[in-house]
Amino acid sequence: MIEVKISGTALNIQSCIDWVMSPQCGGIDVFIGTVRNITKGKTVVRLEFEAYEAMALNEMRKIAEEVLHKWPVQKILIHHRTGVLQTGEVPVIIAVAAAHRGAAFEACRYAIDTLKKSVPIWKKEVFEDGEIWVAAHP
Amino acid sequence: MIEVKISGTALNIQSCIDWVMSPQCGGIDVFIGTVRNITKGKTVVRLEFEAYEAMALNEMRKIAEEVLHKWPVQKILIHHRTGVLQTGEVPVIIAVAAAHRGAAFEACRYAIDTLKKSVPIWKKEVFEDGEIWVAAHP
Amino acid sequence: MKMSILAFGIVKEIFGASVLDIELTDAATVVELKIVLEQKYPRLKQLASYMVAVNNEYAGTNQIITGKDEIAIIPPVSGG
Amino acid sequence: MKMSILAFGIVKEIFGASVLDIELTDAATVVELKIVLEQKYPRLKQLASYMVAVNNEYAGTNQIITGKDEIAIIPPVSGG
Repeated sequence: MIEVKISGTALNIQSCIDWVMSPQCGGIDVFIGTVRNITKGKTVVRLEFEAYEAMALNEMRKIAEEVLHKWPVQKILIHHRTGVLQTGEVPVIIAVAAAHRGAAFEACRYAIDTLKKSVPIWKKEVFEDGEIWVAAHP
Repeated sequence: MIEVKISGTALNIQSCIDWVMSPQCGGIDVFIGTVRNITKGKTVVRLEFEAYEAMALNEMRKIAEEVLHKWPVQKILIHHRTGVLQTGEVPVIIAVAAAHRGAAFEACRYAIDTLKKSVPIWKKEVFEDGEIWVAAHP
Repeated sequence: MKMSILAFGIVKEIFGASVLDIELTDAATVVELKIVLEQKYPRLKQLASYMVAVNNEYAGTNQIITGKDEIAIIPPVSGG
Repeated sequence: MKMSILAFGIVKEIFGASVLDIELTDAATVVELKIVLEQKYPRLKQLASYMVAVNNEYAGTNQIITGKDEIAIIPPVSGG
């Protein structure tokens, strides 16, 4: 089973975990991204996330389908925030449930690594003295 | 920072995650074990976990210290349940926070793998027609 | 043909708008669109890279664009 | 010397108690303790393996046991 979501409001970690829990699964791996207060030595005031929503959901669904195809995984959930996030807030949650933990770990890692490469979502880091679209320039 | 705990009552996933979250960390990996309803084709009625508590906490602390030594990880939490657990309940939670996700994933995987080898906790699976101490016999 | 190009992230700033209306020859390819855009917005060439999406899918450079397609410019993604 | 041996998991069932009181020669080693126990409780030999813990640490087979030590029998663990 797959659930993907892009949300303009705070992600709910507990309800993500509740969604993947199932009596068939012995292991759940959850990745939670959080906004760091420092990046490359500079203080981050806030982050702004923007998504090409229809395509982002499309790409997230592709990742989830690939995971179900590659690993013996029962459930995968991918939630991503958009909008303005403060330090400590959660831009992304990926939760994977499998009968055995190896598959859960590998699939979760693969999902976040692939999301960062392919899903059309952009992050602007706002500092006290300027702002930057992450990864835009070489 | 390290937190280890053995608890006779339900583990609280959200408070475990809250404990590891910190503004220095960009990635949190959480492993949640759950009680499966089927093992080797047989229906599990319930599980019973027993710990040699002082030594188990000792071994859990050793794993956590080893993790902090081996990976650039800020925080690691290991909580384990004891007593009677029903299907769907959570015997173990391991949460790891790091600046970068690679370390969080690797450290979390290492911690659960090592816990299953070295921490003196025992699981009895109770079926409709009998019970078994897991791993006791070849 | 008249096309409306969706822009995201830094490309929105380069275009100065989230939708750019441009005139494109009929049945232009993705690479032809890129040439047109880079002539008008040379800052695109300073990006680490950028992709074109056609109807919510990453498009190859030789893919042909039709008037009904939804076209978007995808600068390097940085979600997660 | 009189020792109280802590038992866990299946070993509790083998001993029929969670604490076993036995008589051990002074300064016995871990392996000597194992021989005494296996003579009295042959079912121990059917386990996949078992360890002895001395004062909350896994002990090597040649470690010497003193009267003040906390000794526990650790059958194969299965937490997590």
